[in-house]
Order: sequence, then structure tokens, then C-alpha cells
Amino acid sequence: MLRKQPLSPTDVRDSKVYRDWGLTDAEYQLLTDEVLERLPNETETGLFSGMWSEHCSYKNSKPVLKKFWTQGEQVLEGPGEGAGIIDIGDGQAVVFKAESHNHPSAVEPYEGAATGVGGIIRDIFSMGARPIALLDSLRFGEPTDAHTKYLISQVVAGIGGYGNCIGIPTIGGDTVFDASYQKNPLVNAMCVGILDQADIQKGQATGIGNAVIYVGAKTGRDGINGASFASAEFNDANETQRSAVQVGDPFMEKLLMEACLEVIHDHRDILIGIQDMGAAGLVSSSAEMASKAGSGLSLNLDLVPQRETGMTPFELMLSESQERMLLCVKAGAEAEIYQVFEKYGLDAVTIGKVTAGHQYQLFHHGKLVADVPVDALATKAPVYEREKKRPTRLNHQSHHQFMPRLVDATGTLKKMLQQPTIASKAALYGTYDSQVQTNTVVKPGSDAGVIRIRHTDKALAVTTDVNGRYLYLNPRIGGEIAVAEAARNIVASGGQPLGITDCLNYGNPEKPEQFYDLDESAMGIARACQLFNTPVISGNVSLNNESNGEAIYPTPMIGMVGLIKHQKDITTSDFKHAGDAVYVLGT
Amino acid sequence: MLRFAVPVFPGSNCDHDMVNALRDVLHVSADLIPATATSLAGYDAVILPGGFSYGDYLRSGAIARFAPIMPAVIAFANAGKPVIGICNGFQVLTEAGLLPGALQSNRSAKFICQDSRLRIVNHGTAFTSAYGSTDQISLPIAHGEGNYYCDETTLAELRANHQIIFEYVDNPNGSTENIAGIMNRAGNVLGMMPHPERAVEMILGSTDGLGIFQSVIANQEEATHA
Amino acid sequence: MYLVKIYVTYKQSILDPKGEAIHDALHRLGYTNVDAVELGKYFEVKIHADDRPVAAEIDEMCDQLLANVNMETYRYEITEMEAL
Amino acid sequence: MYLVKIYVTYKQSILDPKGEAIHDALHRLGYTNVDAVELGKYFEVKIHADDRPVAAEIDEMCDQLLANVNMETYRYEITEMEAL
Ligand SMILES: Nc1ncnc2c1ncn2[C@@H]1O[C@H](COP(=O)(O)OP(=O)(O)O)[C@@H](O)[C@H]1O
Repeated sequence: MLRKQPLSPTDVRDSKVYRDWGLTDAEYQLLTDEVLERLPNETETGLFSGMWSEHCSYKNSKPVLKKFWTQGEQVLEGPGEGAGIIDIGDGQAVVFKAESHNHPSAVEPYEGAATGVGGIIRDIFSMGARPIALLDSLRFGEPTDAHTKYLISQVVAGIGGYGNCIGIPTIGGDTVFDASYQKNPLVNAMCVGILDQADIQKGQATGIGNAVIYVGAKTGRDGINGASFASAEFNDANETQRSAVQVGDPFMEKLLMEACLEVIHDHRDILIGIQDMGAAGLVSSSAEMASKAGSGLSLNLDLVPQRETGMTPFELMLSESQERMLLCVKAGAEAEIYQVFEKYGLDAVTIGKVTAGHQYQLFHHGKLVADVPVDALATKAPVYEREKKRPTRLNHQSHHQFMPRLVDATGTLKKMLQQPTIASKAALYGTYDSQVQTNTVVKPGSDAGVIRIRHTDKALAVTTDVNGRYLYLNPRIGGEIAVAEAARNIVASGGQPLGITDCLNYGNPEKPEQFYDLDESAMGIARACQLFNTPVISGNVSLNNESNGEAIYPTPMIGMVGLIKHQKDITTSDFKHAGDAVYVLGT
Repeated sequence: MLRFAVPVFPGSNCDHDMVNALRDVLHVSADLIPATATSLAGYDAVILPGGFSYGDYLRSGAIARFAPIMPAVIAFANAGKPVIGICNGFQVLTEAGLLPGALQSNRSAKFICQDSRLRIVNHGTAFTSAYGSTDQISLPIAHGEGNYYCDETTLAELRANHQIIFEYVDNPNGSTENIAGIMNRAGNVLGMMPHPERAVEMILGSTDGLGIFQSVIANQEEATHA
Repeated sequence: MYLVKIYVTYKQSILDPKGEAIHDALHRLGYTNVDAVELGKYFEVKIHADDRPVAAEIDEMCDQLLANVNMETYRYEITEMEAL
Repeated sequence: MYLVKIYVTYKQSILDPKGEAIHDALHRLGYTNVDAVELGKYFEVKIHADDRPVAAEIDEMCDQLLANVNMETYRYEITEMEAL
């Protein structure tokens, strides 16, 4: 717990409190000896604990992500920004990204799933795009025990609760039940948006003196240091020390989205950068905006809209309160921005400015409480080349082809159809509004969801896929299969695959066998992406999906988007007429 | 050309869908009106759209009922001009007292999004005349609180005055007497849970929703030419 | 300064779908001795006195906004709090 | 037979968007002397005794289903009713 009196830099060092915040001794030493060359105070240590978490720094996964294939002439924006962008012709582009909310959903399934959806939507509209579709990729244990049933109903209610209210159709996803996810369910959400290429935004803060404006919900003590929490492993002992849960407010987000899109469309001459406050909240968004632009930044924390009293700089900077965005706006034009937000009844407050140099400075009650190089936060996190060891489970594989012996075909078919993973998911997706915005041509229940692009003859097909069991048996081939399955779903809907996003859900990367799974499957995904010409344009990593030492199946969720050039080419999976011929293609 | 007004409450999310249907498919003029406006002068019809006004955080429609635009909507209705409330719009109309009864949580306590078959109960209204003798139509529903409730006396009145306009063929949400849509006694205010604006183009699956708008347009044009 | 606790529940004759759903869920969890569940809303409102009686104001708020008197009833308790 | 009244409210630091929205609406309606609104859940549960104490069972139900102890707290009152 945080005290009212801040710890001195030597207290931080001696008490090793940084460990509770997710920094290892070695990382703390790297910080003191090489990056800062001094002892950081409590606030500064907190900033680094958030920024150097896996969630923000990708310190364990960077070497793996480098292996992805990210090129292609269609790519306008690859991994790095809030979301990737792909050209779809006629001056338009599609923006998409996926995000995991596994740990929050395990703790508080309704709000965890809801805020996962809220977060991925902000990633899309912060790029300047209007969100047009959502997908959800879910993994649960076998739906036999009461707790799993509770998780399923709450997660699905949370996804629907957010998406339905904000008015973005949920048009696809996938749901698998397997004991491997019993204690560690996966909740991955994907959002797709569309924009005119002229509206593309960047999360950057440039131009000395320009204003940093905070918009949206007030900051509270919710989800403090959630980024490090999300990157930590579960065990029964830390059940009670989980940081406060965030509650989603889709109504607020709807207003925030409309206001931000209005600023982007109608005030683009004064808007310099825009970014959502996601993991590690205010510090992450502001440090990244400044670092990307090579700027310095100064923030006055007393100006941050606050929902609670007596919040410390640590709490203000690391709170993960939802429905907040950060804007960089030309000095002198602030009032124009305030006016837009006021119309929507939202807070918009200038909390700081871009400065000369490269320092990141925070003021609180008139005192300088943090003063560190921007890049130290945003780009100097350690990167780990983890040890890789072929899991022993792969040595015991049988190479004999399994030959099923079929005696009662009808009986077997019926049994298979009763498997929760194979059975229809209509009871789940039937609670999602799949038609709002009136562009949905193919609703959930076919291969890919299809949305037409209004005022054109085009449509987009979108799907999420992965079969963790295949990756468990062979991570590399399993990775290839995941991409191939997604591509088949797109093609079967009449689309040409354009690119993918992913959520890499794995166990603890510090275990060499887990890292093997991650690394091998990334190579499989990379190879398949190159083959299908579907570059990876965005994604998300969720590690430490373990409970009491048991990892989930390696589960890299693949979200693929395809372009349908003519709406007449849209195809659906149902048989149309009695008497039609049925063909089997492929091997 | 007829002019439709579509009031936008904070949290409305079918407002654009409605305007798109009216402009692109029905070729009438349609404007989005902020809930802070106080006049509907110059409009021939008003449609309250679906969505989650004010998040529907208390009861659906309860907070929107007090939006600044509502006195103008009530005056518009009292002047005998056509007012339609769809989904959340229906909930707002009941909360505002322009239509009797209330909309409760679905019997399943879950949000339901699906196509629903409806029986047209009264063909002789300003909202259904264009359906001719068509008996049933199919429209999408998408709601968590669409379970229509009213007491026995109100129900008897609705029946006696032929105010029940649409009934579900397979009641999806527990509505009293399968009610999907009702109108006021004067016949100029319609509230319905299904979304006709989602069924105006074949590419989206159905054009069964067109009749409602075509009825209003035909009746209004007749009224202005008379 | 007053703390007002307001309880809004469905009227007797009205079926409460959410209460039913919770009732069923409790049974599935093995609490089979639960006979009925009703779900209502519980408001905690902090209000400071102005020129009219607090109770009258609360009645008005409930009738106007917090309850739908077509299907709900309400009751409340008012406690005076120490001013801060 | 017992009637149990259960009150579930958010913990201190948890955002209550619904309470906020209702608070704003009350202000717009002119109830500007309302300082805060929190919206919680109110359950009326009827339960008949079985082999274990009612209070223990209610605690368990709340922990498991009716409240989410990560973000909500609950309290309850148990009254014995006349058997019908
Ligand atoms: N969680 C979900 N959300 C939305 N749609 C889903 C979800 N799970 C499954 N679906 C939909 O159900 C249909 C069948 O899904 P799935 O069983 O994964 O099919 P397949 O493996 O044959 O591609 C697809 O249209 C898919 O989008």
C-alpha cells in the first residue's frame, strides 16, 4: 500500500519496494547505474515500473516480434502506432488491432471484458478512424463447473454490454472450451475502423510550447499499475492483493469517441497528436507521445481531473482509469478544443506542454516530483533474449497417423456436434448487437463477418482464429495453421486477405520451454503471413498466462481482414438449395 | 420534400442509421437534431432513434425523457403530427407518457439480437397503410429491455381502441400479449421495439421495414396536398 | 447534510426477470433452499438542506426520475449527517 | 422462513458511472442540492432454513454470486418471517 509520506530514494532502494511494482533487482540496478546514473525517487521508480512492464515495453517479446513479416505495398502504418493501417483504395484505409484482457477478466469477468473492448476501441479512433466492427476471441475451461459457466456468462455480458451500448456491431469471433484455460481464460477483443487517408493521426507531441490536453473521464485510483499486474503470473496467494478493478463506462466512451472524431475531422489544423491512455495510463501515453517526436514534456499534475482526493503523483500517473485520451494541440488554440468537448459534456484540460530538450518533468503541489529523460521511459527498457528449449512433450509424439474406426457415423457426428467447441455459439453471440450501423451483410454464424463500406461497392471480411491444441502439438506448424485458417475464412466469404493483427497468449517466457513455444510459433506465423501476403500490422502480447505453474496452450489469436471488391462476390457458408452439388477442395 | 427530424440524445446510436435510411433509400430530407435544441419547427415528422440514451444507466429512456428537446417533441405529438419511437425511442416515449405502459428487462434477462417475425395487427393506421394486406413482416430486434408491460386496464383500452400495431409471432422477450409496437389513442404516435431502419435494403437481408416510413410519407404528402 | 437511502422495487404483481435469473443461478449453485429473489435498486443520495423539506424533495425525485411508478414502488430513510 | 435484505454497493475507489449519470440528471432537473448519488443493488431473498446457519449461507452467496468482492461490498439484514 502507498503511504502518505513518499519514500526517499534510499528507502526505495533499501526496502526493495520496486519488486512489488514489478521491477526486478537487475532492472532497478540498470535504472540506477546506467539509465539515470542516480537513485530514482518513489514517483520516478513507479513510472519506470509501469513503462518497463511487458505490457508497455515488450521486453520479453521484442526479439520475437521482429521475426514477423510486416511489409507489403498495402501497409500504410505497420506495428508501432496505436493500430496498423492498410490501404483499401479510393483514398480510404482500414485500421485494426486486437487486445487481450485475460487477467482483468479472470478477476472481474464482466468489467474485465467490457474494459478490454473499451480499450481496443480507443486504439482505433485515436488513429482517426471510425470503429465499424468488433470481434471477440474467447477461451474458457470446459463449461461443466459453476465457476466456468459464471465466467462465460459474465464475459459475454461484458463484451455485449460495452459494444451494444457504444453502438459498434460485434460481427465475429471464436470460442473454444478446453481444460487448459480453466483457471486462465482468454478474452481477446479486436476492433476494425475505417478512415479517409487524409485523417490519419499519430500519437506524437511536437512543437515547443504546444499544449498537452487531457480529455474524458476523471482519474481515480482504479487499476493502479495495472500494466505490471497484467504482466504478472497468477497464484492463489496473491488473490487478495490485486489492484482495484476498473469499471467501464461505454456511455462516456461514446461521447469521447464522437468528440475526438469531430476534432480530428473539423480541427485538423490545430491537432498535432492524439493517443489513448491505456496500460500505464498517463505516463505511458504522454512519454510515448514525446519520445516519438523527440520532444521534452512538462506536466502539472494538479491540473489532472481527479475523481478522488489526495491522490499521489504515483497514483495519478499509473492509474488506469478508463475512457481518457491525451491530445497535443497548437499553443493558443486550446479554447477551440475545449468548446468541442464541452458540447459533449466532457472534461478537456490543458495539463502541460511540450518543452525544449528531452526531459520528462512532473510537477505536483508546486514541486518537481519527477525529472527523467523521456527516452529512458519509452525506449530504454531492457530487452531480454530468453533461453529457448524444446519442450519435452514434443519428444514423445507419436508419428503414426491416427486412423479413426467409424462404426456409427450418425452417432459420432451427433456426439461431435455436442462438443461445446464445435456446437453453435449462437447463444453467446445472439446477445451482441451485430447490426447497428446498418452495414452488416454477414452476421456471426458464417465463416467471416462481412461489413459493406457505405457509398462504395466494397466490403470487408473479418475473422479471428487459432487452435491452441495444434500449437501445443507443434508450435511452428500450429502457427502456420492459425493464419491459414483465418485466410480460408476470408476467402470463403469472398475476400482477398489483406493483413493480420494478433494477440500472443502464452505462459511465462522465462521458462525456456514456454519461450520455445512463443518463438517457434511466431516463426510459423511469419512464414504463413509471407505466403498469404498478409503482413502483421498490429498486435498485442499477453504472457504469464499460467496458474499455479501450469501454462495455457500456446494461443496466438490471429485476427484477419480481407477486402471484397464487389459486394456481389460476398458468399456465405450455408447450403442454399436441395439438390445442389457438394464439392471438397484441397487435400 | 418532406422533412424528418431525428433527435440525437447523448448515447443514441441508431441516429445515423435512421437518417441514412430516410435520405439514401426513401429520398426524403432528414436532419439530426441535438437533444439540446428546443424547437421542431418546419418538420413534418419526428423519429426518436434507438441506442442507449444517457447510457440507459437508470432505466432505459428515463433520463432522456427530460432532455431539452422533449417539450418540443411532446408539443409536436399533441399537435397531431407523426412521432415514431424505435427501440430506445419507444422507451423514451413511454417514460414521457406519450404512450402507455413500460418496457422491462427481457424475460431472459439478456440482450437479444435476432430477426423477429411480426404480425401486423392494425393495417389501417398512418404507420401501416403501405403494407396493404401483408399479414406478417420480419424485422431485426436488438434490445435488453423490450419486454412490454402494462396493467389490465391499459391493455383493455389498447385492445378496444386498436392501438396494438405489431405483435411478435414468437414472443422473444416476454412482452405482455406479444406486443411489439403500439400507438397512442389519436393514432399519430407509434412506439416499437423492432428496428425498421435496419430492414430497408436487400443487401442487409430485408426490406420489410420500408412500409412504416412509406406509410408516414404517403399520409403526410396527402395531408399537405389536401 | 443528509444521507438518504432509497429502495426501488417492482410492484407486487410484476414479474422481475432479473430476480428470476438470479434465483435460477442460485439454485444451480446448490442454494436450493432459496425460495424467491427480487432485485431492486438501492440509491445512496447525499443532499444538503435548502428551502424545502428534504422528504418532499425526495418524493418528487422518485416520482419524476428514480422510479417508474407504473411498475415500481419506492421507500426511503433519511439520516442527518455531521457536516464536514 | 427468512427474509434477507441484501445491499451491494461499490467500494470506495471504484468508478460508479451510473451514479454519476443519475447525479447529473438530478442536477439538470433542478435538484442542485444533491451532492452525491451512488447506485447499488438491493436484493430481497426469501430462504428457508436447512442444515446450516442462514447467515453463513448468505455470506457465501454474496461472495460467490451476488457481489463481486473485488469491487463491491455487501451487508444484509435477516428477519424471521411467519411460515405461511
Ligand atoms: N465469441 C464470439 N463472438 C462472436 N461471434 C462468434 C463467437 N464465437 C463464435 N462466433 C461466430 O460463430 C461462427 C462459427 O464460429 P467457429 O465455431 O469458430 O467457426 P469455424 O471454426 O467453423 O470457423 C462464426 O461466424 C464466428 O464468428
